[in-house]
Amino acid sequence: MSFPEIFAITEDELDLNALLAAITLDSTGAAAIFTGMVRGVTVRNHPHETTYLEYEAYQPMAEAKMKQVAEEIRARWPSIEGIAIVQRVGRLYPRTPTVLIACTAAHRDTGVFEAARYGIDRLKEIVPVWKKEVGPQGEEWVEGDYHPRPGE
Amino acid sequence: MSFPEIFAITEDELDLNALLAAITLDSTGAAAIFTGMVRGVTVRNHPHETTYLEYEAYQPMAEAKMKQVAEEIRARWPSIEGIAIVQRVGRLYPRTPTVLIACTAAHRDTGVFEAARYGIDRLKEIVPVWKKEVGPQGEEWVEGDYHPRPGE
Amino acid sequence: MNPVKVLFFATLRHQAGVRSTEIEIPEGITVRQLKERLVERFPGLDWQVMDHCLASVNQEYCADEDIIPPGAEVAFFPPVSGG
Amino acid sequence: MNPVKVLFFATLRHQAGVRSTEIEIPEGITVRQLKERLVERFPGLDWQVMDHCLASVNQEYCADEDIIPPGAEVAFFPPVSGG
Repeated sequence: MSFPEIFAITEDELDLNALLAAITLDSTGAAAIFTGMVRGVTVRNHPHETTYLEYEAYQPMAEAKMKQVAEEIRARWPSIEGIAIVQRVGRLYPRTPTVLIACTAAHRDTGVFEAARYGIDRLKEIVPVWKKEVGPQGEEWVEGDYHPRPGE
Repeated sequence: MSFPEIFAITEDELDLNALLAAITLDSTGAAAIFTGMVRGVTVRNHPHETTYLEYEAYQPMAEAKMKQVAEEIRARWPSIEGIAIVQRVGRLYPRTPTVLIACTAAHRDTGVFEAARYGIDRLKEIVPVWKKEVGPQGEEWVEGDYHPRPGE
Repeated sequence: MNPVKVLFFATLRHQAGVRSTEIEIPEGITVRQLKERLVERFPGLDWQVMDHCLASVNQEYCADEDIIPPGAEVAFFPPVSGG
Repeated sequence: MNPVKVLFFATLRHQAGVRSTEIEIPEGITVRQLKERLVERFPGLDWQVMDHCLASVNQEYCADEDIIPPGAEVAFFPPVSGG
């Protein structure tokens, strides 16, 4: 039996309804979905305002690394059924969903929440996507702080 | 400052995109969403097939108890911004999302996942909604096993 | 006398054969005493089920010993199974 | 000689002034040696930045010491910041 998977870099709006339907099986009873949005106002660490974010991706490698994240999820939580990992790119304004990680399973107590959490954490470590932040103070590339090991 | 909240018993399709947008603020950077779906095929415990579920609710009390669940969430995870709790009722077929708990916050590491998990667990304890399961073997009301304390 | 509105849900609605009813009860009687009167009025209601069901008074969970206030809305139902 | 395709992303793309380039390199040279050649070819590329950036060969993360295979696609970029 093979489970539905979606890995995508896209310029289109994230459609949660369609993505959820695409990873729902007859045996599915639960889904955990994480979405990130552009914050217009940030308070923590360095308080600032954001006019928009400009995302870019190394698309084929990004989609391959999303698949790797999904494999890592399945190795840790074997009861996961469907997995969707989608990163939107381009110019994105505050309140816009930018990324989605969704995991489905028969029941809610076998790892869907943990799997979705793991998915977004790993995406932010190894999936080659970058964002430039543009605001009243000017523009600046945001840099992560994770250095993947060779082959990771 | 008041945060957006949605508590609803509805016969309409759950629109995740609209619900997420309704609980997203300029300061929001993360959302965790749980949805439950009708399972057509159940393997765990008593394996069986389901043709459809028929949900009913004690609507005003259900919406009041959803509000109470949200208050419990805010007491535990004060960084939560928006909360949506929606239960769909009526006759619902396999693969159909039946319930949604969504929580937003500025960041993903201050409790959004835990809050959504707590929300669905509590909904299944105290929100007065029932379902009748109809399948090849006949029909049967599903009963929970939680007995709320007076005033809970 | 004290008029109260009674609601039944799920299996209890099925047993009672009605979703709701109005009933006049003496002031000061308890939820348990109301249950007894309802079992008399609705022969389909199973005492074992009524004895162990959940009950709410004015949309708050209540105990069998609670006194029913005038004009209350009282509901009887099985442990919830939403989601 | 070994033709490789080189890609730059984010700040490195900005510094190089191009998204991609084709370059002929001797067989057997390492990722680090390619970085040195690129810094010569693209004056805007900062050696400190190239020295500490991430690199991939054929879409797998690699080390500075890795030998670049013929026809490889090699990318250079800062630590990722998606989400």
